[in-house]
Amino acid sequence: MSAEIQHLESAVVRFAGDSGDGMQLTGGRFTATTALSGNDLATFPDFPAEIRAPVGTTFGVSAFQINFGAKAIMTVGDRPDVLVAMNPAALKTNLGDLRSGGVLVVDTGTFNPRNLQKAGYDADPIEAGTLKDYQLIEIDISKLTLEAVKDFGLGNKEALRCKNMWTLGLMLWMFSRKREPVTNWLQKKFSKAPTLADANIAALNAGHAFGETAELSATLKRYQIDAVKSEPGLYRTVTGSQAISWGIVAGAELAGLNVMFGSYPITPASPVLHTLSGMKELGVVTFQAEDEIAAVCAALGASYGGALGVTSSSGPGIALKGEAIGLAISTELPLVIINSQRGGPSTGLPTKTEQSDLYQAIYGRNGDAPLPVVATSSPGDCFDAAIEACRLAVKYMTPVMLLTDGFIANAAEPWKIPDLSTYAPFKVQFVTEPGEAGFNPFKRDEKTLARNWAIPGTPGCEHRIGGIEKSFATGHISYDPANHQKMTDTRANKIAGIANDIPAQTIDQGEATGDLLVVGWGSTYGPISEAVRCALAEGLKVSHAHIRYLNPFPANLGDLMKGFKQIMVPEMNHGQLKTVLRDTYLVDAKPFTKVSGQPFKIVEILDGIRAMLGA
Amino acid sequence: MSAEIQHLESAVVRFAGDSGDGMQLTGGRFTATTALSGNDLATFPDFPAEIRAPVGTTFGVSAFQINFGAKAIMTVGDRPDVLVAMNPAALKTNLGDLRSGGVLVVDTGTFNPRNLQKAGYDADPIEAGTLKDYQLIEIDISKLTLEAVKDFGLGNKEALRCKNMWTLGLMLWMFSRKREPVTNWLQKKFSKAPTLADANIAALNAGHAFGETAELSATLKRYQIDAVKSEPGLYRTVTGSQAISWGIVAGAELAGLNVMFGSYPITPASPVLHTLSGMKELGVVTFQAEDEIAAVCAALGASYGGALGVTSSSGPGIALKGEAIGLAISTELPLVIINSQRGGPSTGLPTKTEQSDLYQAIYGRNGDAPLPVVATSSPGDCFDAAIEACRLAVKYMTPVMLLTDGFIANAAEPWKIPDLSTYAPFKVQFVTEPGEAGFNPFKRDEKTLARNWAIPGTPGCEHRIGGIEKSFATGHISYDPANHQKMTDTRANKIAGIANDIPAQTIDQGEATGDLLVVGWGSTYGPISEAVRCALAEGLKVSHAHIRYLNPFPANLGDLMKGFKQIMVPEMNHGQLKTVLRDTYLVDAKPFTKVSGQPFKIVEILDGIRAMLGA
Amino acid sequence: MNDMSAAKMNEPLKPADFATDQEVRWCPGCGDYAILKCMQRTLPDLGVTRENTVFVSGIGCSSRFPYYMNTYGFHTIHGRAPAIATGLKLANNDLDVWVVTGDGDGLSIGGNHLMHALRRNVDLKILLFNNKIYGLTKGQYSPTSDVGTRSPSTPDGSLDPSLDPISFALGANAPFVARTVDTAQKHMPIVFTRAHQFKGTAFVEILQNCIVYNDDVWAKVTDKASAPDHQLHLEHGKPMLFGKDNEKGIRFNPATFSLEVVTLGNGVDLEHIQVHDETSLPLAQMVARLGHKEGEPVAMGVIYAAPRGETYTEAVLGRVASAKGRRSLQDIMKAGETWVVE
Amino acid sequence: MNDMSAAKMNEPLKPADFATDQEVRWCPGCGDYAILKCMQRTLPDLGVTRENTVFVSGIGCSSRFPYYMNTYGFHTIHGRAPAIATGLKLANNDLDVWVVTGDGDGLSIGGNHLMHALRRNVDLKILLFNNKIYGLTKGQYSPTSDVGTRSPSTPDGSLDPSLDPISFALGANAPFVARTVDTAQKHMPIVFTRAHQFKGTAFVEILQNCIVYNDDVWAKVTDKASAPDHQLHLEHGKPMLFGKDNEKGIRFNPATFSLEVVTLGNGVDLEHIQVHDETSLPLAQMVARLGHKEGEPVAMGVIYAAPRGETYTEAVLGRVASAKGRRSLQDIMKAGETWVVE
Ligand SMILES: Cc1ncc(C[n+]2csc(CCOP(=O)(O)OP(=O)(O)O)c2C)c(N)n1
Ligand SMILES: Cc1ncc(C[n+]2csc(CCOP(=O)(O)OP(=O)(O)O)c2C)c(N)n1
Ligand code: SF4
Ligand code: SF4
Ligand SMILES: [Mg+2]
Ligand SMILES: [Mg+2]
Repeated sequence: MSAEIQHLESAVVRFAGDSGDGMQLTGGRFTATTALSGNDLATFPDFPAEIRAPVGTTFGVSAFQINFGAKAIMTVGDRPDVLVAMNPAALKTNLGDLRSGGVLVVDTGTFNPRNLQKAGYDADPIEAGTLKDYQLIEIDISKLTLEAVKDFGLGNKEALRCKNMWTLGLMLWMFSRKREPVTNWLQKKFSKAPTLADANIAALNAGHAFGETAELSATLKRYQIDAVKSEPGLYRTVTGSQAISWGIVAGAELAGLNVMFGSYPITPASPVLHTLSGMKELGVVTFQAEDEIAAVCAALGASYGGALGVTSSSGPGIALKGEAIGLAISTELPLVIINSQRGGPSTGLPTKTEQSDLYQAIYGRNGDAPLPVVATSSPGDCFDAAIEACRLAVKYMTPVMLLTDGFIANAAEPWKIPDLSTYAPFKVQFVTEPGEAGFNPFKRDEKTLARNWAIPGTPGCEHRIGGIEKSFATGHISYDPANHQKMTDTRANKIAGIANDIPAQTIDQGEATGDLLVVGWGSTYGPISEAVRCALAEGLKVSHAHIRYLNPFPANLGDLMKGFKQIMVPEMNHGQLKTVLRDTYLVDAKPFTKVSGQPFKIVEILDGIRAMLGA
Repeated sequence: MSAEIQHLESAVVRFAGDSGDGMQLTGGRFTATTALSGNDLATFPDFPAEIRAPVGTTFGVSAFQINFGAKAIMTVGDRPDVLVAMNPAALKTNLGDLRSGGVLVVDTGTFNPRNLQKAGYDADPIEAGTLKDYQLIEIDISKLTLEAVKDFGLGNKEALRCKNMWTLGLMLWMFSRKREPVTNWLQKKFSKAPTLADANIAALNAGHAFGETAELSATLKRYQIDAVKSEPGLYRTVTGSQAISWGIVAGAELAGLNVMFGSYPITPASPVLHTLSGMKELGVVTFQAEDEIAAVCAALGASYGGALGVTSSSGPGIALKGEAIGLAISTELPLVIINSQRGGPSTGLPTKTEQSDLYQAIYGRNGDAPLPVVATSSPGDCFDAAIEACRLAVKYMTPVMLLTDGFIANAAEPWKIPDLSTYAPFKVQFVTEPGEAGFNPFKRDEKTLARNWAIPGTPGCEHRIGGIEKSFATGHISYDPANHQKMTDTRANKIAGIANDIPAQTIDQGEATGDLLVVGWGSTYGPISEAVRCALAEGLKVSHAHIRYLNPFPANLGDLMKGFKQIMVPEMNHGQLKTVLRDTYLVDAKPFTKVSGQPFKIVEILDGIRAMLGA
Repeated sequence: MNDMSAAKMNEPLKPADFATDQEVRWCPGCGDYAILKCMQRTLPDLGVTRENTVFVSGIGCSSRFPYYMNTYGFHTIHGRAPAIATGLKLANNDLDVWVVTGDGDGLSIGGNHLMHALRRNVDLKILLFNNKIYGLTKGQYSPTSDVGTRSPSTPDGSLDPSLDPISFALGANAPFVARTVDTAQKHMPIVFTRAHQFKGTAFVEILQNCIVYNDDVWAKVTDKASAPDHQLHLEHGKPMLFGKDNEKGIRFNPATFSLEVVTLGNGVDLEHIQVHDETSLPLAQMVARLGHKEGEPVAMGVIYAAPRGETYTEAVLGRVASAKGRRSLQDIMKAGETWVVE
Repeated sequence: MNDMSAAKMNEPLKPADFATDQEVRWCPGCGDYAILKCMQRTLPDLGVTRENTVFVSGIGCSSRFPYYMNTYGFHTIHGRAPAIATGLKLANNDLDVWVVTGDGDGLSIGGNHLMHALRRNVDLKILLFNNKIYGLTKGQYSPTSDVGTRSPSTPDGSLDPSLDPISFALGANAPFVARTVDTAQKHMPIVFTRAHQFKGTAFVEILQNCIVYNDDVWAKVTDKASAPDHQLHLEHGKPMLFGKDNEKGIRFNPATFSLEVVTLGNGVDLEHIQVHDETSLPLAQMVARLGHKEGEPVAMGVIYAAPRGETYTEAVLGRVASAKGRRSLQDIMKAGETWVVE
């Protein structure tokens, strides 16, 4: 008989093991199955910078966390309720996060002296009794897995690779999830190696059966988390990288252009390159350039040729693109630049997340060189944010910086698949006739101030553009002082004018006025949201506004902030949005920062709110 | 008999002609002679972007302006008192600046239909009588020059090249300057072609004699401008490029290091490369790299090796250096980055001046990546500013951005040659012993927070550095979240701490409190200074503070600004210092901007002051 | 302009049709003028249209070129023209894209982009104006400058060994490599035409005189008197002869494993003279370096031409074209594991 | 550490002295381990000191190398190691500076710096680990990847023709070029030693296996069984023989103007076999490309070595040294036109 099933609102589970233990895969499958059960969820893969660090080391530990629930899930959870530690190193590096009283599953089969020493343990923590604050569940998963698959004739190494499926089986049992989606997936994945499929399925089943075993039911609890109430529709899980790629393709379709995506691999931006490289059926051309400069230049050249040029990188690569972005600003060509931010400065912490490229996005070029900056706030949100970036780029003939980060890029969440036919197109109208006075590429739309766009191949509109200042009147090179002033002003006004073409800033939670407005942007959305929810529950007069348009700001933002006594700006940097807010509105926006490469915990922000309100 | 001599306090003269007319040379010689006469002065060379544009075109006009006086000269002068126009194009492009009633000397020999048409004149402006607001002096300089040199057997083209010396002769007469310095210079320059020397001297003398000719004395006035009262000492004229180069060498000497200067040519930064390339006698190594990235990297590599690495460029090149500057920040190595700002964005206006790279200097990198920013405010000031940049770089183990601009780089002014023995050395102490626990490159000085510097070649101190985050405790690679926070904070604190190691901000002119503080930086020093002087004379309660240290600001700056009701920030950009002031101090700093590629005129700022004060 | 183009629709274009109304801003006497004229003369003969022709350049005197061509033109940033042109081709492969660059633009800051454009075989026509100096920034030495070049940044003469553009291009796996010179008004069109007709990236080094900062650096090669002894005109399948009366030739010496200059007669016959084979890479690599030694002529014309079938852009766009339409974005989003909330 | 170094002052260093206490973070089975070990074994034999040895690298798996060498080390940014190393040499020419780079780091983003370091002859010892893939970023194709390489960014196989590192280096005017392979524990030290002893820039391509993302890409060359037929070990002055029993050789065919594989016997004698001359650039260029065609072996060892006398750094620093002290800064400031105000 199986254990009694306890109903929970939500739970946080973290799988942690060696890089070779397949924790990302385990997490991914657990996520898929959980999504199919109708829970809301958020995930956080946290992998090492090394491709495959030596077995058993702490820096080789790979972890995957999922928060899932019968309610809306906004973050990956501050602290796991359940931690699975596949070896001592995983225990060592992850135990600190487990909530006290939480369930701790360890594979005792790996707790040998060699591994303990590699992890930096003087004594076996299990024996030392230092784990008594947790519901410790000791299982020799290694041994049980070997047994489960012994009939399939695998080598020891191969057989042990099934450990993750054993563990997944146990977790599926613990959270009353179905095994079929995993079984199907395994069969598909190993269609060319049916033995492997069978072995993995056997391990999965064995783990599950282990949970069912009566004798253990005293220690092993079983939970049920019901489906969340969501809007009706067709759902799937998406990562930020997927959604941003699809958003770019959707944006280009709405503009009536083909995507030409120029990029150079870099963590954590590469998945966008990978996703788009597989989308040739949508006319997407991808170009893996020799470096980031060539990547942005190729994208710009493609825009010049009438495609939608898009490029993508993370901090160090974006730094290299600065000069070419200036050319895009000067020639007023559309271009979307995706920045998947990571820990800096310099190489920094490539696999960790941060929001420290906002300065670079807004200010990081020579000359007076403004461009629109749009930020994504969650994996699913990437889709719409990317479409907006495309819209602004073609409508205003400007490069647009689209900010995302390592957390969003890799995290997954359930997502209602949008119906593309409901999006309003913003089709580009190329100029095809030179007009009376001959073609002038810098003739502008009176309202948007966007310049005339005629593309090579158009008879009669032959023209030359470049990075030298151009005459406002003719588009030819001009060194005239008054003209330079006018063009500088015009470029600035064009971007500033976008404020009237974007949605007004809304308050996400809380009243329209109050004691404290928490202003966030990007991937801090989840933790701020939850923290504000808690603070409201505590009776604090706090509200949350999350800014998608960082340059220019929505026209009403200044007024909106006036309704609050204090402004707090949580950021995963040293206070960059804070600078822009203070400059723009002369408002005493207080920075609340975290620069550790890890997302905010809800409680950190909540404490911050309380501190600001003296609560 | 010569004309009666009128005494003047100061005068502004502009020489304008075709690129091939040698106007820069004429201006340079006039400057040298004027400096030797003991006047204070300021110059502004304004040359076309083309190397040698076709003869007679407006875009091929090259001009040189000098303001000189018996009083302190702060700017090149808003409007010339005397304009020399060597051809119609020069007249066309420069006349607008001549003050009404000013002296206008034209070489009528060039006013033929072809040249008039090239300049865009429908009718000859001399004949059309459109010049009657000026004291027009028509001279067929071409013809008179040919006559003056006819005995030297030069070809027509070569003979005409002496026109500029003829003109210089006339101007030297007009301002009662000596001819000897020019004659000596010509003899030296043409030592290998004595005929050319003689011909040029003959032209010079002929021009001078022309002034002396009695029949003309009615139209041609003669002026005398006495020597300015300056501090006693040995003087010379310097350009900003010279002074900054010398300052770097002096700074390195004070630090006890050799300079390794890595650069790539770019306007207007190249003269620093040229100057330093000629200073091998001081141990200066220059490296013309394949691009700006290699230039900064080589400089950083040299610093790693124990030299003082210095690099230099202008906006587009600095944009390219961003990623490598991040590496310097992360590895905490000294480096001086000189940015000779020019008109942007992109290629922009390469030969024009601007201050639009302040954003880039302070914010233009990925990650939280602060560095000190120091600005020069005049050619002579470059020397001390460069020494300060070197001092901060080695004392704090940090890259330092040294901002200058096209105006300062090319302008010249009299300069009291400093006595190098009076400068306090800041000798670098390399670590040469690993210490008890072994060498840790990231052990820090408790006060400055600068890290330990041991250089390759030091036995026992072998260590590895790089751009990945390092452990605060050991200097080894670290992905630890808390450590990243600590290192980010430490890097920020180190730079912020410099505020206590730089001079307090002073008020340059005016009272310590008042109605309006004009806050400037860089090359706007002159026009702000003069404008504030005028405003004070008008009885306005205005003061002027000029900031050399733009990051961090001097510790007292916030308090200092509190003494004023309003803050005005004139900048040759769209309001960049304004952003930093507002962010840092939440003070309502009002931008007052000009982005035309030309320096501010005094009157523009004065009008701005009056407008702000409702005067 | 519209009317003009409409009217001329069926008339063949003339050189003047390829000239813009912008004043040419090079120094009087600059070699760039001759190259410009030559291009304006050659394009009509190639039967191309203005609208489908694009000149993309970097920064430098040479890179001003597009402003004077009445075609589409993009004066980009320093060194990046090959990358921008690559993107342009990937957006529209029907365009004839010429890249104009200098020895500084193309081989100093832009060396990497040039190299990758060459090895990828992007079907760009790349003209490198080699004046062995940085013209626009007033005369600093460049990667192709001879050792000992005195310049503002090398007042005592440069010290770094120089780069040979053709050897570089061949090392970078370029499929078409040629050389010509600004003074050769008859030779340039031939080379431009060959480059244009070549399917794939074509790289042309044009020896160019900078009258202001490096005057006469090519004088030996271009002076009427010395030219015959200093130019070797290559023709595929023809023996490599040069000299006023074709009295000299190039022979392969197996002992030294190198090409050497010989004078015909005295036992040296035509059959000893190496025949040019523009499809031979090893030969091209040797021919490229002729002129480095005193007495050797500089090779002019098509040094190497080995078509590779499909160009990079064709291959990439071909794949996209054949995949296109197979699924819609909506299909892709709906593929995989989905569930319905009701 | 201090004591240790003091104590060992007079003892010769051992391989272990060149190892750091940092855990090596490459994938188990990565070819980089073998190269690391080999370097740690070779340095003691070269008689160098730890303090005067510096490893400078870019970014990539290969570029982690410096962390494991107990010498000075600088793990810089992607592609820029040659530039940083150049500056380092200009600051202190007494240092032995090794540059470690990968096919992505050195030939993709860093191609230009590598090229200029080669042509300038900066006296760097440059090791390029060629695994034909971007390891660190999880397996995208690189400029040296074979056409058709399937990778996350080329799911249908790559399309761009690849670059040959040795041909590239020769085209860039490198004075020393060699090749070795990660599995050759005896050959690597010989090549490292030659590179170290060479006066000038030395470029070494090391064929390296990435077990995770491009496993067995060099299998033909490295597999015990097939190696003899796929490796040609070059020795200066020796005929180019290969095969298990040296039964095959390389011959120059003047008709095709190229090197070809022949089997000894049947009229093919040793004297027909091309003798390796490492000072011949044309020969090096041909030898470099062996292996591109089926049946050809890949050349291993020193392909080209042509010392050029003074290195760039010597020349530059020599000039500075001879000028130094001639005038003081104060002198320079006072030179020219000055005047006294009293
Ligand atoms: C990023 C950047 N760096 C430097 C420059 C300055 N610059 C402009 S052209 C040039 C060199 C031009 O040399 P080359 O390509 O040989 O052209 P040429 O003028 O000789 O035709 C340089 C260094 C620039 N415009 N942009
Ligand atoms: C500016 C920048 N762009 C991109 C990256 C990402 N990146 C790191 S290593 C690498 C490629 C490494 O390939 P290779 O040099 O062949 O080294 P390997 O890992 O194969 O040894 C890339 C693209 C980076 N770190 N910095
Ligand atoms: S500087 Fe030289 S290359 Fe430039 S335009 Fe003048 S002559 Fe031509
Ligand atoms: S990814 Fe490849 S190159 Fe990198 S460490 Fe692993 S096996 Fe080696
Ligand atoms: Mg040039
Ligand atoms: Mg690689």
